[in-house]
Amino acid sequence: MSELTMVQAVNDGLKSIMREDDTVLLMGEDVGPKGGVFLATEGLTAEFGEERCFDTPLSEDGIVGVGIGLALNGMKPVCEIQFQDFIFPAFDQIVSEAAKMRYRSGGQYTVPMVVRTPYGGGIRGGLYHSQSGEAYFAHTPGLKVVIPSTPYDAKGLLISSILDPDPVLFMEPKALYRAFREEVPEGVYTVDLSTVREVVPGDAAVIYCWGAMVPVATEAARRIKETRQQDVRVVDLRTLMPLDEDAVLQAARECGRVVVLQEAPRFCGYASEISALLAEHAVESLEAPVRRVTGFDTPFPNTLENYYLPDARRVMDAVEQVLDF
Amino acid sequence: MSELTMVQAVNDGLKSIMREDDTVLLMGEDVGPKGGVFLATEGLTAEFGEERCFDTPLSEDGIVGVGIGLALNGMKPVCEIQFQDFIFPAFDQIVSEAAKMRYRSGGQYTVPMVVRTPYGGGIRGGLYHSQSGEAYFAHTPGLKVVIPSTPYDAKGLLISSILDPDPVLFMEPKALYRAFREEVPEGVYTVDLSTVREVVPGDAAVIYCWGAMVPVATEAARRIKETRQQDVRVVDLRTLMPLDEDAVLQAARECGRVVVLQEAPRFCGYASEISALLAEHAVESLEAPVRRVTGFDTPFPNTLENYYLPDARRVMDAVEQVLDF
Amino acid sequence: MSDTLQILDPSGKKVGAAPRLKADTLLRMFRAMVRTRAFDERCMKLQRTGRIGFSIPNRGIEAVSVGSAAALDIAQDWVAPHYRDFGIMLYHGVEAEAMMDNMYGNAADGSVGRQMPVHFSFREPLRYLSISSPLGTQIPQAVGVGMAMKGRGEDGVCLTTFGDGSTNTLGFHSGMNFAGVFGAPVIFLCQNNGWAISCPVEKQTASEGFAVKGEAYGIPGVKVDGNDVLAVYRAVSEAVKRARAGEGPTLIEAVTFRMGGHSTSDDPSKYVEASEFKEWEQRCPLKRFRTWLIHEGKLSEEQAMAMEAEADAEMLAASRVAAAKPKPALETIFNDVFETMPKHLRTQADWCIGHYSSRGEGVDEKGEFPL
Amino acid sequence: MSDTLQILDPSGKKVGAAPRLKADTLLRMFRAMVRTRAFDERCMKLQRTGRIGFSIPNRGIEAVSVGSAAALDIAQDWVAPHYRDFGIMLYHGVEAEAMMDNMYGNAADGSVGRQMPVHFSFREPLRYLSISSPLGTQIPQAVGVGMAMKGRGEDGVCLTTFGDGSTNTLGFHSGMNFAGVFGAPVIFLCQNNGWAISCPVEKQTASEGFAVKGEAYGIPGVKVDGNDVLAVYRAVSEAVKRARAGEGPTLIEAVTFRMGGHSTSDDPSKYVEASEFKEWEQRCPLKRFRTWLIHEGKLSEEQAMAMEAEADAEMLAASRVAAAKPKPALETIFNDVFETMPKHLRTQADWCIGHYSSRGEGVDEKGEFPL
Ligand SMILES: Cc1ncc(C[n+]2csc(CCOP(=O)(O)OP(=O)(O)O)c2C)c(N)n1
Ligand SMILES: Cc1ncc(C[n+]2csc(CCOP(=O)(O)OP(=O)(O)O)c2C)c(N)n1
Ligand SMILES: [Mg+2]
Ligand SMILES: [Mg+2]
Repeated sequence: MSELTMVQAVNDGLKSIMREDDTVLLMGEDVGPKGGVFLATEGLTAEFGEERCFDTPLSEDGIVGVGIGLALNGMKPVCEIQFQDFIFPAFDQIVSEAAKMRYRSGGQYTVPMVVRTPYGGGIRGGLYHSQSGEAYFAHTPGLKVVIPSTPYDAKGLLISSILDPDPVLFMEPKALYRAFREEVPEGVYTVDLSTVREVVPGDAAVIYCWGAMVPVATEAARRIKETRQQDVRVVDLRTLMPLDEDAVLQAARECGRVVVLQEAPRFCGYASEISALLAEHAVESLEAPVRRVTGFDTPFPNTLENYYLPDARRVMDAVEQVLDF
Repeated sequence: MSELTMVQAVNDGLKSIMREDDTVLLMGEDVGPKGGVFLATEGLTAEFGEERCFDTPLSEDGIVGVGIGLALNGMKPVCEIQFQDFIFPAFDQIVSEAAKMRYRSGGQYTVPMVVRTPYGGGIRGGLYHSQSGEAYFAHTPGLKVVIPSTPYDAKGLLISSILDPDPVLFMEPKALYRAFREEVPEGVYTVDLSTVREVVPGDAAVIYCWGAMVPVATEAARRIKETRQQDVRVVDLRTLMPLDEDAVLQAARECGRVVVLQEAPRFCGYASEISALLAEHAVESLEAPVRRVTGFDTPFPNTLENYYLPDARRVMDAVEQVLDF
Repeated sequence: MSDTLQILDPSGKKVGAAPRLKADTLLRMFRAMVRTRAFDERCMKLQRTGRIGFSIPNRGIEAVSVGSAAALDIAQDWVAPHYRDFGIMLYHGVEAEAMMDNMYGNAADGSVGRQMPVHFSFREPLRYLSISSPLGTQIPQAVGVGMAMKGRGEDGVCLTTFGDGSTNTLGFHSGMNFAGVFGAPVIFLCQNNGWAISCPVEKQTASEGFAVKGEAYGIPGVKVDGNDVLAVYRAVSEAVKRARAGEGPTLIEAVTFRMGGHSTSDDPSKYVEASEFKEWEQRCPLKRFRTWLIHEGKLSEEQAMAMEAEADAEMLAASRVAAAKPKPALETIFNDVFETMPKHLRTQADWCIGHYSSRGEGVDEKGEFPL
Repeated sequence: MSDTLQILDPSGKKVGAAPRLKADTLLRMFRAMVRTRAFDERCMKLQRTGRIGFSIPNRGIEAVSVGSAAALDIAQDWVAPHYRDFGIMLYHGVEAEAMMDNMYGNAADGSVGRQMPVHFSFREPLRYLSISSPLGTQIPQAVGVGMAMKGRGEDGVCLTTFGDGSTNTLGFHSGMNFAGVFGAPVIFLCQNNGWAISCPVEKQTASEGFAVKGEAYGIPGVKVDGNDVLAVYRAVSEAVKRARAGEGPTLIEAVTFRMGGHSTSDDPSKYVEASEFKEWEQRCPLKRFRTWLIHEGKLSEEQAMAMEAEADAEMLAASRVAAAKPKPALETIFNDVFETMPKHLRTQADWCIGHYSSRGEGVDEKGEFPL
């Protein structure tokens, strides 16, 4: 056990599984000697050699397309896309190929691959180093989407994703890379995909969130507790596809009042799916409108990013509204 | 006035605006002498010459990227993507570039461009000639998304889209290309973007739909009327971004019972956004759960496509459920 | 075609050094070409009579497919194909019936009726990667397949095939580039058939043909007469040898012609001159090979005619068997999305199966592919 | 560098035919190079002292930017740039202050503080297309810009710049290909500075350099010493002349070196040998041009030193003015998404402005860019 930041936990997860399974390969821009721009792959080329952790040409389409080929032929590639904002050149390989290979070949060909990518705001990255694109991917059948919010989960979910027989998009909230440390067990362990995590217990209301919004929700719940002595539950969805819908519905039924929190623009975002699930399957239990707290429906700004990103204050306002409805 | 099919109306719309505005250009794969694989651009190279209606190399990234450049420099390109399923190589140019150019340049550079593309099922096209990707695009700030469901709207909305100062994704339901004819006025006319169309009046329940699902909803409403003597309203959203949210909310408030209908897979689809809007802003008016009738969360199958696609029967079932709730 | 490798000229005369091939290999190649033509013709008829929805003409390109197939050792090699390559499968023992299963989209189809016709997926008897419609995507995948073999120290290679138009895709650019950088054992076979649907090669690229595109990636480029099965065999064999020797990838441009429409939905008379078809008919890959084989005494006229008749009968029989097989079950809409079906899909599947079976009400089965 | 166009050798000696340029143009070029260096150094200091969040070193590439800029006629030409090209703007009269506005992301910034530093957008005094982070996307856009000019019978050209690594992007492939097919008046200027962040050119492509990549698209390729401003000027001028004459596009590879990290977030000592920097320091584009100008009697040592001091002062002053300007207003988060603000955005804007102004509560302003 040691206290690790999230990015260290990612590094440790990669290292641990690579020691046990020599079919696991890392590839991407600058993941080799430099260790990745966030140092998530630091030291891995040194330990495992250029064959197992290597720099690629500057082509996301190539990274994912070649990664798919490696996966088809017995390897378990972990492809890094340097920023999620730069994944779009690989969109076709991800949504048309990786996600549909098993289906279209009747299970004859499969793509056990992970695409890792840092996402989200909070680093003054402006339009193209800040986006949260989970909704683009969660709408794509055949692709799993996982987003950790703690070092422990980052390592455990990443190992589960690598061991998963299907393609997984693993989105890492870069704002949390070095935000805090946590005890992380050594060696290989897994965290089941398609399970949610209750971060804060409570039944006055529930906040659904993921990634970098989890600490924001937690802080909001803490302040509500402080100011109003009400217990607001915080649920970290962590596996966005497949989602543990039962757990989501149950929390809503138990709490009756719901806020869904995301960084991404609101319109057609992932939060909308949560609202839709509730409007379809738990509407009888809802004692208030389902409030979404989200980024705005604009590109991601730079200087004003902290006015764009949802913060605890904005979440509190929404929670108070549903509590007072 | 003449009776035109939708694909003829598209052709007529292009021809009419090209006669009036010589900055309008058409480009895409096979749009020239062949007239497009669905004949939407038939005769246009003959009338306007290769300079204004031309074939491009087989590169969607190039079509949209070059189209953006043309738009930046005074032209109004209408780019055809042969099937919406093949738009993904251009995803980066659409979501990172066209949609964000005005914002990132503080309005100094703008992209008055239309990307036209046939979408949706019903032609035995299997995984890659059947998809409905509107949710991928409607989530992208800076991009408009328009989907007609009649010949009249197809022409009027297309001309509005071409005249619009911002990039528009114009999705044409290929299943309706030749499904029926309608009176279409000659010459240039417009249909306002961001307005919905009431297809069938009623206030027992409302069905929201767009594109090829509009006739399906209409048929369901007709059969409900026949069997139960209840008037179910059908609302064609037709401009998915920006959406006329007020009209959507008002219909829900007036009817109290809602079904949202789409071809695309359910999870994180556009229908989810409609549900979310209602759960947030009209929950007090809802007398039943908001039911979604959608494609399944799988890739699009071939032989069984008619079991995949929502039909009037499935819509009726859902409407009856909300009526009987 | 001066810099173009040719062994048999259009009249069937030997003009270059023929590769050493045993007589039965030569006959196997000829037979595969004949069967390719027969399969193609049968599919065209099935489509015209409304039995299947769609096909992709293979007429004129039999030599490219079969010549390249014959250069592979399927015990270790892979193919990442495009859609216009029936001959690779037929040469390597894929049953015509299995291919017809795909044309009909029945329950026995490799893609379980999920894909359109001509989108084959085979793992046995050869690794013939599932074909997808988005063009060029198989190219970087082929490179990954090859890199995996190289990484494990295996001797296999991956052959990837694609059309002239597809050299404009992202996949061509990224695949060629990665292959060059990583020295992947891959053969890039560009089937230059003159057209990408209605777009002629001059409008697709300003380069001097396609072989030259290798230079941009440090990959040797070779141009070969694509209607000359021996030349194709030689070019691909040499590329395979290089790849197995660890000398990296090769780009091969096979110059041929699409002797028909792009697909059964396309009418080429709108954009291809009739004279072009006539001209290329003179270069027919089957006739050429047949003439030479007969001239060399390896084949008799009677044998050839028997083979042709047999192939026609084989394809007719295969189509009848495939037509009689059942449709995929409703459950197949939902499985194979993931290895384990997640709960939301199980719910949707149960609902769907319940809905359609309880009603006993059929759905409208119409639907025809326009392209 | 045998096939590489060079006019001044690293010592400043003339080894090729110098282009005919008036003395004041030569001095304007030199001055722009000096100011580019000064702007770069000022930004590095501002970043190190925490005044701005990020910059992209331009040291070592001053000749590429300025040599190409000087070949343009900005009354009619456009630039579709990448981020590492301060000199183009400075040569053509963009005020240092306007550039500093972007580095600070203040209300006067061309992108209204929406983009990161070094993502400039200018329409005046030259059409310098808004820079975006996704690499290579400007390349096909440049082709469209050029095609529009050609279509209207105008004489303008579009210069697009990008790095060596960016030749691997989709945009390079599609842009070059379209330009070749449509004969677009575009100059593709590849700044080969040896690295794409930490990835050296040998790992990016197996081709023999970058100029050769033109062949894949039927576009002539030219290799030029990128640290020789006269050679760059000549190569770009010739390409501009060809483009204006309707002879189509040219690809130019300017061989240079990134004399620093990729960005202020990068530590190149992890992957670049110190000896490499030393070697390239000997080829400094400023020193070389300065030596020659002085040798030719077009510039005196004192003049040069005065220019350098002036440039330093100019950049310091510009940074102070920019630092003092206000931040963008909250409303700027919401406008320019569309020409007309749709209702849902108006609602969000009103809510946001109400929320933050009513509270009078600031938000946490931290945030630093790690790359
Ligand atoms: C990415 C993509 N864009 C467009 C299409 C539509 N399309 C199908 S085949 C084809 C032409 C292909 O030409 P080529 O690569 O030369 O192959 P050929 O059909 O001539 O064998 C096009 C444009 C597609 N399938 N995928
Ligand atoms: C599509 C895309 N992928 C990755 C990145 C991250 N990135 C920023 S700069 C860079 C290297 C660029 O190298 P090069 O094109 O040679 O330009 P240079 O920085 O050397 O001037 C990378 C990988 C990006 N901005 N866009
Ligand atoms: Mg072709
Ligand atoms: Mg570089």
